[in-house]
Amino acid sequence: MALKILYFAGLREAIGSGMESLELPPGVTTVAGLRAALGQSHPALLAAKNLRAAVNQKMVGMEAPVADGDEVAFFPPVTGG
Amino acid sequence: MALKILYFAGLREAIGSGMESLELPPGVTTVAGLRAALGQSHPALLAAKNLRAAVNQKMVGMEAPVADGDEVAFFPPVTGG
Amino acid sequence: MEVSVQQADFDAGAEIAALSAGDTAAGAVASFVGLVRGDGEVAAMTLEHYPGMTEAALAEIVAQARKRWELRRIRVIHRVGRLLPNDRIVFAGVASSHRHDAFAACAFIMDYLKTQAPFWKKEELTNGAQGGRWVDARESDDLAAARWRE
Amino acid sequence: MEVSVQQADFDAGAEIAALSAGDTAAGAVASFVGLVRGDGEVAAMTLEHYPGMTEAALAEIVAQARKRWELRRIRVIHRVGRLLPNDRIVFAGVASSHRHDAFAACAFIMDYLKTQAPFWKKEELTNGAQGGRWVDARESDDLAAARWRE
Repeated sequence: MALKILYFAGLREAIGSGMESLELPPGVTTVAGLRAALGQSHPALLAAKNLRAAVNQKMVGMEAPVADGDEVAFFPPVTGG
Repeated sequence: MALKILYFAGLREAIGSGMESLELPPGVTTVAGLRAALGQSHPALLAAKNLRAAVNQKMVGMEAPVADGDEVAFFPPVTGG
Repeated sequence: MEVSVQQADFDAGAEIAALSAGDTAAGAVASFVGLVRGDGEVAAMTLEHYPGMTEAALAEIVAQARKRWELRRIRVIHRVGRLLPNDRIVFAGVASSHRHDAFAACAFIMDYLKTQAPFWKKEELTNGAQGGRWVDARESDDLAAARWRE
Repeated sequence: MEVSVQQADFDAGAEIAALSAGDTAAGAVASFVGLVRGDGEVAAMTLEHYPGMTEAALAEIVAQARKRWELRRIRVIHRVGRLLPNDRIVFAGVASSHRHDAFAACAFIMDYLKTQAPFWKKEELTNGAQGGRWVDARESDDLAAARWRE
Protein backbone atom coordinates (compact mmCIF):
# COMPACT_ATOMS: atom_id res chain seq x y z
CA MET A 1 0.00 0.00 0.00
CA ALA A 2 1.34 3.42 -0.94
CA LEU A 3 2.55 6.10 1.45
CA LYS A 4 0.61 9.38 1.47
CA ILE A 5 3.01 12.31 1.87
CA LEU A 6 1.78 15.79 2.86
CA TYR A 7 3.61 19.13 2.92
CA PHE A 8 2.39 22.29 4.66
CA ALA A 9 2.98 26.03 4.79
CA GLY A 10 6.33 27.35 3.48
CA LEU A 11 7.54 23.84 2.74
CA ARG A 12 4.46 23.16 0.60
CA GLU A 13 5.16 26.33 -1.35
CA ALA A 14 8.86 25.54 -1.77
CA ILE A 15 8.09 22.04 -3.03
CA GLY A 16 5.22 23.29 -5.17
CA SER A 17 2.85 20.56 -4.06
CA GLY A 18 0.90 19.70 -0.93
CA MET A 19 0.51 15.98 -1.45
CA GLU A 20 2.02 13.02 -3.18
CA SER A 21 1.61 9.29 -3.10
CA LEU A 22 4.45 6.80 -3.46
CA GLU A 23 5.68 3.36 -2.54
CA LEU A 24 7.92 3.14 0.52
CA PRO A 25 11.44 3.54 -0.96
CA PRO A 26 13.62 0.44 -0.47
CA GLY A 27 15.56 0.50 2.77
CA VAL A 28 13.55 3.35 4.31
CA THR A 29 12.31 2.54 7.83
CA THR A 30 12.19 5.93 9.58
CA VAL A 31 10.97 9.47 9.01
CA ALA A 32 14.59 10.59 8.67
CA GLY A 33 15.19 7.96 6.00
CA LEU A 34 12.07 9.02 4.13
CA ARG A 35 13.15 12.66 4.31
CA ALA A 36 16.54 11.78 2.81
CA ALA A 37 14.94 9.75 0.03
CA LEU A 38 12.34 12.41 -0.83
CA GLY A 39 15.02 15.09 -0.59
CA GLN A 40 16.56 13.84 -3.82
CA SER A 41 13.63 15.29 -5.78
CA HIS A 42 12.68 17.99 -3.19
CA PRO A 43 15.86 19.77 -2.02
CA ALA A 44 13.68 22.07 0.16
CA LEU A 45 13.06 19.08 2.42
CA LEU A 46 16.78 18.77 3.12
CA ALA A 47 17.32 22.51 3.44
CA ALA A 48 14.48 23.03 5.94
CA LYS A 49 15.68 24.03 9.39
CA ASN A 50 13.71 22.65 12.34
CA LEU A 51 11.66 20.43 10.04
CA ARG A 52 8.78 18.77 11.87
CA ALA A 53 6.94 15.60 10.93
CA ALA A 54 3.78 13.71 11.73
CA VAL A 55 3.00 10.06 11.06
CA ASN A 56 -0.68 9.20 10.84
CA GLN A 57 -1.54 12.66 12.17
CA LYS A 58 0.63 12.45 15.30
CA MET A 59 3.70 14.63 15.69
CA VAL A 60 6.79 12.46 15.89
CA GLY A 61 10.57 12.74 15.99
CA MET A 62 12.73 12.03 12.95
CA GLU A 63 13.65 8.61 14.39
CA ALA A 64 10.01 7.45 14.29
CA PRO A 65 9.25 4.39 12.14
CA VAL A 66 7.35 4.60 8.84
CA ALA A 67 5.61 1.71 7.18
CA ASP A 68 3.59 0.99 4.08
CA GLY A 69 0.23 2.76 4.13
CA ASP A 70 1.27 5.50 6.55
CA GLU A 71 0.27 9.14 6.13
CA VAL A 72 3.46 11.14 6.64
CA ALA A 73 3.47 14.94 6.85
CA PHE A 74 6.43 17.32 6.78
CA PHE A 75 6.10 20.94 7.88
CA PRO A 76 7.82 23.89 9.53
CA PRO A 77 7.36 24.54 13.27
CA VAL A 78 3.73 25.43 13.91
CA THR A 79 2.66 29.05 14.47
CA GLY A 80 -1.00 28.96 15.44
CA GLY A 81 -2.70 30.47 18.45
CA MET B 1 -12.57 65.95 65.17
CA ALA B 2 -14.26 62.64 65.93
CA LEU B 3 -13.17 59.22 64.73
CA LYS B 4 -15.54 57.35 62.45
CA ILE B 5 -15.55 53.64 63.30
CA LEU B 6 -17.00 51.02 60.95
CA TYR B 7 -17.69 47.32 61.48
CA PHE B 8 -18.42 44.81 58.73
CA ALA B 9 -19.83 41.34 58.19
CA GLY B 10 -19.89 38.95 61.16
CA LEU B 11 -18.26 41.53 63.39
CA ARG B 12 -20.96 44.07 62.55
CA GLU B 13 -23.61 41.53 63.49
CA ALA B 14 -21.86 40.58 66.73
CA ILE B 15 -21.53 44.22 67.76
CA GLY B 16 -25.03 45.02 66.59
CA SER B 17 -23.99 48.17 64.78
CA GLY B 18 -22.12 49.06 61.62
CA MET B 19 -20.94 52.53 62.54
CA GLU B 20 -20.15 54.74 65.47
CA SER B 21 -18.54 58.08 66.01
CA LEU B 22 -16.34 58.94 68.98
CA GLU B 23 -13.46 61.05 70.21
CA LEU B 24 -10.03 59.44 70.08
CA PRO B 25 -9.74 57.83 73.53
CA PRO B 26 -6.91 59.32 75.64
CA GLY B 27 -3.56 57.59 75.13
CA VAL B 28 -4.68 55.70 71.99
CA THR B 29 -2.19 56.11 69.11
CA THR B 30 -2.51 52.85 67.13
CA VAL B 31 -5.17 50.57 65.69
CA ALA B 32 -4.29 48.00 68.36
CA GLY B 33 -4.82 50.60 71.08
CA LEU B 34 -8.16 51.61 69.59
CA ARG B 35 -9.24 47.98 69.42
CA ALA B 36 -8.41 47.51 73.11
CA ALA B 37 -10.29 50.66 74.08
CA LEU B 38 -13.38 49.84 71.99
CA GLY B 39 -13.23 46.25 73.24
CA GLN B 40 -14.40 47.38 76.68
CA SER B 41 -17.88 48.00 75.26
CA HIS B 42 -17.62 45.53 72.32
CA PRO B 43 -16.12 42.24 73.57
CA ALA B 44 -16.58 40.79 70.05
CA LEU B 45 -13.73 43.06 68.94
CA LEU B 46 -11.35 41.38 71.39
CA ALA B 47 -12.64 37.88 70.70
CA ALA B 48 -12.30 38.18 66.91
CA LYS B 49 -9.62 35.92 65.46
CA ASN B 50 -7.64 37.29 62.52
CA LEU B 51 -9.24 40.68 62.93
CA ARG B 52 -8.40 43.01 60.02
CA ALA B 53 -8.46 46.79 59.97
CA ALA B 54 -8.40 49.68 57.54
CA VAL B 55 -7.54 53.30 58.26
CA ASN B 56 -8.98 55.82 55.83
CA GLN B 57 -10.01 52.95 53.52
CA LYS B 58 -6.54 51.35 53.30
CA MET B 59 -5.88 47.95 54.85
CA VAL B 60 -3.28 48.29 57.61
CA GLY B 61 -1.63 46.26 60.34
CA MET B 62 -2.60 46.60 64.00
CA GLU B 63 0.51 48.71 64.64
CA ALA B 64 -0.67 51.44 62.22
CA PRO B 65 -1.22 54.92 63.71
CA VAL B 66 -4.67 56.43 64.24
CA ALA B 67 -5.36 60.12 64.62
CA ASP B 68 -8.30 62.40 65.16
CA GLY B 69 -10.62 62.50 62.19
CA ASP B 70 -9.60 59.09 60.81
CA GLU B 71 -12.08 56.58 59.42
CA VAL B 72 -11.17 53.26 61.04
CA ALA B 73 -12.80 49.99 59.98
CA PHE B 74 -12.62 46.60 61.69
CA PHE B 75 -13.65 43.43 59.91
CA PRO B 76 -13.02 39.69 59.49
CA PRO B 77 -10.71 38.44 56.71
CA VAL B 78 -12.30 39.24 53.36
CA THR B 79 -14.06 36.54 51.33
CA GLY B 80 -14.94 38.09 47.99
CA GLY B 81 -14.15 36.87 44.50
CA MET C 1 -13.75 52.77 33.77
CA GLU C 2 -11.53 49.98 35.02
CA VAL C 3 -13.37 48.80 38.13
CA SER C 4 -17.06 48.50 39.01
CA VAL C 5 -18.92 47.33 42.09
CA GLN C 6 -22.53 46.68 41.23
CA GLN C 7 -25.64 44.65 41.97
CA ALA C 8 -26.37 44.05 38.29
CA ASP C 9 -25.06 41.09 36.33
CA PHE C 10 -22.37 41.68 33.69
CA ASP C 11 -21.90 40.55 30.09
CA ALA C 12 -18.51 38.81 29.95
CA GLY C 13 -18.54 38.71 26.15
CA ALA C 14 -19.12 42.45 25.86
CA GLU C 15 -16.40 43.14 28.43
CA ILE C 16 -13.90 40.90 26.63
CA ALA C 17 -14.71 42.52 23.30
CA ALA C 18 -14.26 45.99 24.78
CA LEU C 19 -10.81 45.04 26.12
CA SER C 20 -9.40 44.73 22.60
CA ALA C 21 -11.82 46.81 20.48
CA GLY C 22 -9.83 48.99 18.12
CA ASP C 23 -6.53 48.17 19.84
CA THR C 24 -4.40 46.20 17.39
CA ALA C 25 -1.64 45.88 20.02
CA ALA C 26 -3.96 43.82 22.21
CA GLY C 27 -3.18 40.35 20.87
CA ALA C 28 -4.10 38.54 24.06
CA VAL C 29 -7.09 38.84 26.38
CA ALA C 30 -7.16 36.64 29.48
CA SER C 31 -10.26 36.70 31.61
CA PHE C 32 -11.87 35.09 34.59
CA VAL C 33 -15.47 34.67 35.68
CA GLY C 34 -16.21 33.56 39.24
CA LEU C 35 -19.61 32.03 40.01
CA VAL C 36 -21.55 31.05 43.09
CA ARG C 37 -20.99 27.36 43.67
CA GLY C 38 -23.87 25.29 44.92
CA ASP C 39 -23.49 22.02 46.76
CA GLY C 40 -27.17 21.74 47.65
CA GLU C 41 -26.51 23.07 51.15
CA VAL C 42 -26.38 26.73 50.11
CA ALA C 43 -29.59 28.32 48.82
CA ALA C 44 -28.17 31.80 48.19
CA MET C 45 -25.48 34.16 49.33
CA THR C 46 -25.30 37.85 50.06
CA LEU C 47 -22.19 39.88 49.35
CA GLU C 48 -21.51 42.76 51.72
CA HIS C 49 -18.79 45.30 50.96
CA TYR C 50 -17.18 48.49 52.24
CA PRO C 51 -18.40 51.22 49.89
CA GLY C 52 -15.64 53.59 48.90
CA MET C 53 -12.82 51.38 50.08
CA THR C 54 -13.90 48.57 47.74
CA GLU C 55 -13.43 50.65 44.59
CA ALA C 56 -10.14 52.06 45.92
CA ALA C 57 -8.83 48.57 46.76
CA LEU C 58 -9.73 47.24 43.31
CA ALA C 59 -8.11 50.25 41.63
CA GLU C 60 -4.96 49.70 43.71
CA ILE C 61 -4.83 46.03 42.69
CA VAL C 62 -5.12 47.06 39.04
CA ALA C 63 -2.35 49.64 39.53
CA GLN C 64 -0.08 47.00 41.04
CA ALA C 65 -0.72 44.69 38.09
CA ARG C 66 0.25 47.49 35.69
CA LYS C 67 3.57 47.91 37.53
CA ARG C 68 4.41 44.25 37.14
CA TRP C 69 3.42 43.52 33.54
CA GLU C 70 3.04 45.23 30.19
CA LEU C 71 -0.70 45.56 29.94
CA ARG C 72 -3.25 47.25 27.73
CA ARG C 73 -6.86 47.56 29.02
CA ILE C 74 -8.02 46.03 32.29
CA ARG C 75 -11.53 45.51 33.62
CA VAL C 76 -12.69 44.28 37.03
CA ILE C 77 -16.36 43.93 38.00
CA HIS C 78 -17.55 42.61 41.35
CA ARG C 79 -21.19 42.12 42.19
CA VAL C 80 -22.73 42.76 45.61
CA GLY C 81 -26.09 41.88 47.09
CA ARG C 82 -27.96 38.59 47.01
CA LEU C 83 -26.85 35.93 44.51
CA LEU C 84 -27.99 32.40 43.74
CA PRO C 85 -25.93 29.30 42.90
CA ASN C 86 -24.52 29.51 39.36
CA ASP C 87 -24.87 33.34 39.37
CA ARG C 88 -21.80 35.27 38.23
CA ILE C 89 -19.95 37.08 41.05
CA VAL C 90 -16.80 38.55 39.57
CA PHE C 91 -15.17 39.35 36.24
CA ALA C 92 -11.50 40.13 35.69
CA GLY C 93 -10.16 40.72 32.20
CA VAL C 94 -6.72 41.82 31.04
CA ALA C 95 -5.54 42.70 27.54
CA SER C 96 -1.87 42.64 26.64
CA SER C 97 0.35 42.20 23.63
CA HIS C 98 1.60 38.94 25.14
CA ARG C 99 -0.42 36.07 26.50
CA HIS C 100 1.83 35.32 29.46
CA ASP C 101 1.47 38.88 30.75
CA ALA C 102 -2.31 38.69 30.27
CA PHE C 103 -2.62 35.35 32.10
CA ALA C 104 -0.28 36.32 34.95
CA ALA C 105 -1.94 39.70 35.53
CA CYS C 106 -5.43 38.18 35.47
CA ALA C 107 -4.45 35.49 38.01
CA PHE C 108 -2.66 38.11 40.15
CA ILE C 109 -5.73 40.36 40.18
CA MET C 110 -7.94 37.50 41.33
CA ASP C 111 -5.48 36.37 44.03
CA TYR C 112 -5.15 39.91 45.37
CA LEU C 113 -8.86 40.60 45.13
CA LYS C 114 -9.51 37.49 47.25
CA THR C 115 -7.37 38.81 50.11
CA GLN C 116 -7.30 42.61 49.70
CA ALA C 117 -10.73 43.76 48.53
CA PRO C 118 -13.32 44.27 51.30
CA PHE C 119 -16.08 41.86 50.35
CA TRP C 120 -17.71 39.33 52.67
CA LYS C 121 -20.00 36.46 51.76
CA LYS C 122 -22.86 35.25 53.88
CA GLU C 123 -24.61 32.04 52.92
CA GLU C 124 -28.29 31.23 53.34
CA LEU C 125 -28.60 27.54 54.00
CA THR C 126 -31.25 25.33 52.43
CA ASN C 127 -32.06 23.91 55.87
CA GLY C 128 -33.10 27.42 56.84
CA ALA C 129 -30.57 27.77 59.68
CA GLN C 130 -31.40 31.10 61.22
CA GLY C 131 -29.38 34.12 60.19
CA GLY C 132 -27.19 32.33 57.70
CA ARG C 133 -23.46 31.58 57.84
CA TRP C 134 -20.55 33.88 57.12
CA VAL C 135 -18.01 32.29 54.80
CA ASP C 136 -14.62 31.74 56.41
CA ALA C 137 -11.53 33.07 54.68
CA ARG C 138 -9.34 30.29 53.34
CA GLU C 139 -5.67 29.96 54.11
CA SER C 140 -5.17 28.83 50.52
CA ASP C 141 -6.20 32.31 49.36
CA ASP C 142 -3.59 33.93 51.61
CA LEU C 143 -0.95 31.56 50.27
CA ALA C 144 -2.01 32.28 46.70
CA ALA C 145 -1.61 36.03 47.24
CA ALA C 146 1.69 35.50 49.09
CA ARG C 147 3.30 33.72 46.14
CA TRP C 148 3.29 37.02 44.19
CA ARG C 149 5.42 38.64 46.89
CA GLU C 150 8.25 36.11 46.62
CA MET D 1 -18.10 19.44 21.38
CA GLU D 2 -14.84 20.46 23.00
CA VAL D 3 -12.77 21.57 20.00
CA SER D 4 -13.64 23.34 16.76
CA VAL D 5 -11.58 24.44 13.77
CA GLN D 6 -13.59 26.92 11.72
CA GLN D 7 -13.48 29.93 9.43
CA ALA D 8 -16.31 31.67 11.27
CA ASP D 9 -15.80 34.04 14.16
CA PHE D 10 -16.85 32.93 17.65
CA ASP D 11 -18.83 34.54 20.47
CA ALA D 12 -16.59 34.46 23.55
CA GLY D 13 -19.42 35.49 25.86
CA ALA D 14 -21.67 32.67 24.67
CA GLU D 15 -18.81 30.16 25.00
CA ILE D 16 -17.98 31.32 28.53
CA ALA D 17 -21.64 31.16 29.53
CA ALA D 18 -21.94 27.64 28.13
CA LEU D 19 -18.92 26.49 30.17
CA SER D 20 -20.80 26.95 33.44
CA ALA D 21 -24.47 26.86 32.40
CA GLY D 22 -26.38 24.63 34.79
CA ASP D 23 -23.19 23.36 36.44
CA THR D 24 -23.15 24.62 40.02
CA ALA D 25 -19.77 22.96 40.61
CA ALA D 26 -18.19 25.26 38.02
CA GLY D 27 -17.23 28.16 40.26
CA ALA D 28 -14.35 29.34 38.09
CA VAL D 29 -14.11 29.92 34.34
CA ALA D 30 -10.76 31.06 32.94
CA SER D 31 -10.59 31.95 29.29
CA PHE D 32 -8.31 33.34 26.66
CA VAL D 33 -8.92 35.13 23.37
CA GLY D 34 -6.05 35.54 20.94
CA LEU D 35 -6.29 38.25 18.26
CA VAL D 36 -4.37 39.25 15.16
CA ARG D 37 -1.93 41.97 16.14
CA GLY D 38 -1.33 44.79 13.69
CA ASP D 39 1.78 46.91 13.69
CA GLY D 40 0.93 48.67 10.43
CA GLU D 41 3.24 46.37 8.48
CA VAL D 42 0.80 43.47 8.30
CA ALA D 43 -2.39 43.94 6.27
CA ALA D 44 -3.85 40.49 6.86
CA MET D 45 -2.90 36.93 7.64
CA THR D 46 -4.01 33.55 6.43
CA LEU D 47 -4.08 30.53 8.71
CA GLU D 48 -3.34 27.19 7.08
CA HIS D 49 -3.87 23.94 8.96
CA TYR D 50 -3.67 20.17 8.62
CA PRO D 51 -7.30 19.01 8.47
CA GLY D 52 -7.92 15.94 10.58
CA MET D 53 -4.69 16.19 12.52
CA THR D 54 -5.62 19.64 13.83
CA GLU D 55 -8.76 18.44 15.57
CA ALA D 56 -6.94 15.37 16.91
CA ALA D 57 -4.07 17.51 18.24
CA LEU D 58 -6.45 19.90 20.00
CA ALA D 59 -8.41 17.01 21.49
CA GLU D 60 -5.14 15.48 22.74
CA ILE D 61 -4.14 18.78 24.38
CA VAL D 62 -7.52 18.94 26.12
CA ALA D 63 -7.11 15.33 27.28
CA GLN D 64 -3.68 16.14 28.73
CA ALA D 65 -5.13 19.13 30.60
CA ARG D 66 -7.82 16.86 32.09
CA LYS D 67 -5.12 14.49 33.38
CA ARG D 68 -3.31 17.30 35.16
CA TRP D 69 -6.13 19.26 36.78
CA GLU D 70 -9.66 18.79 38.12
CA LEU D 71 -11.68 20.35 35.36
CA ARG D 72 -15.31 20.67 34.38
CA ARG D 73 -16.13 21.78 30.78
CA ILE D 74 -13.45 22.83 28.29
CA ARG D 75 -13.81 24.59 24.94
CA VAL D 76 -11.16 25.34 22.30
CA ILE D 77 -11.93 27.12 19.02
CA HIS D 78 -9.30 27.99 16.41
CA ARG D 79 -10.10 29.92 13.27
CA VAL D 80 -8.51 29.26 9.88
CA GLY D 81 -8.51 31.23 6.64
CA ARG D 82 -7.89 34.92 6.09
CA LEU D 83 -8.01 37.26 9.10
CA LEU D 84 -7.44 40.98 9.57
CA PRO D 85 -5.69 42.84 12.38
CA ASN D 86 -7.83 42.85 15.56
CA ASP D 87 -9.77 39.78 14.37
CA ARG D 88 -10.15 36.98 16.89
CA ILE D 89 -8.03 33.88 16.13
CA VAL D 90 -8.41 31.51 19.04
CA PHE D 91 -10.56 30.88 22.11
CA ALA D 92 -9.67 28.63 25.02
CA GLY D 93 -11.99 28.36 28.01
CA VAL D 94 -11.82 26.10 31.05
CA ALA D 95 -14.33 25.66 33.86
CA SER D 96 -13.32 24.19 37.18
CA SER D 97 -14.39 24.25 40.80
CA HIS D 98 -11.15 26.06 41.63
CA ARG D 99 -9.68 29.12 40.00
CA HIS D 100 -6.07 27.96 40.07
CA ASP D 101 -6.94 24.81 38.15
CA ALA D 102 -8.93 26.86 35.63
CA PHE D 103 -6.12 29.38 35.10
CA ALA D 104 -3.36 26.77 34.90
CA ALA D 105 -5.25 24.55 32.47
CA CYS D 106 -6.17 27.49 30.22
CA ALA D 107 -2.54 28.69 30.08
CA PHE D 108 -1.35 25.11 29.49
CA ILE D 109 -3.78 24.63 26.61
CA MET D 110 -2.56 27.82 24.94
CA ASP D 111 1.13 26.95 25.43
CA TYR D 112 0.64 23.47 24.02
CA LEU D 113 -1.56 24.67 21.18
CA LYS D 114 1.20 27.10 20.16
CA THR D 115 3.71 24.28 19.71
CA GLN D 116 1.65 21.12 19.09
CA ALA D 117 -1.32 22.05 16.92
CA PRO D 118 -0.66 22.14 13.16
CA PHE D 119 -1.50 25.72 12.24
CA TRP D 120 0.69 28.06 10.20
CA LYS D 121 0.31 31.79 9.72
CA LYS D 122 1.20 33.67 6.56
CA GLU D 123 1.20 37.44 6.63
CA GLU D 124 0.24 39.76 3.78
CA LEU D 125 2.35 42.88 4.06
CA THR D 126 0.99 46.38 3.56
CA ASN D 127 3.90 47.12 1.23
CA GLY D 128 2.51 44.37 -1.01
CA ALA D 129 5.66 42.22 -0.90
CA GLN D 130 4.90 39.38 -3.30
CA GLY D 131 3.56 36.15 -1.90
CA GLY D 132 3.53 37.27 1.71
CA ARG D 133 5.66 36.07 4.60
CA TRP D 134 5.35 32.93 6.70
CA VAL D 135 5.51 33.66 10.41
CA ASP D 136 8.54 32.12 12.13
CA ALA D 137 8.01 29.98 15.19
CA ARG D 138 9.30 31.62 18.35
CA GLU D 139 11.69 29.97 20.73
CA SER D 140 9.74 31.57 23.59
CA ASP D 141 6.75 29.40 22.65
CA ASP D 142 8.88 26.25 22.85
CA LEU D 143 10.18 27.34 26.24
CA ALA D 144 6.65 28.10 27.43
CA ALA D 145 5.49 24.60 26.48
CA ALA D 146 8.63 23.04 27.98
CA ARG D 147 7.97 24.50 31.42
CA TRP D 148 4.94 22.20 31.79
CA ARG D 149 7.18 19.14 31.34
CA GLU D 150 9.47 20.01 34.25
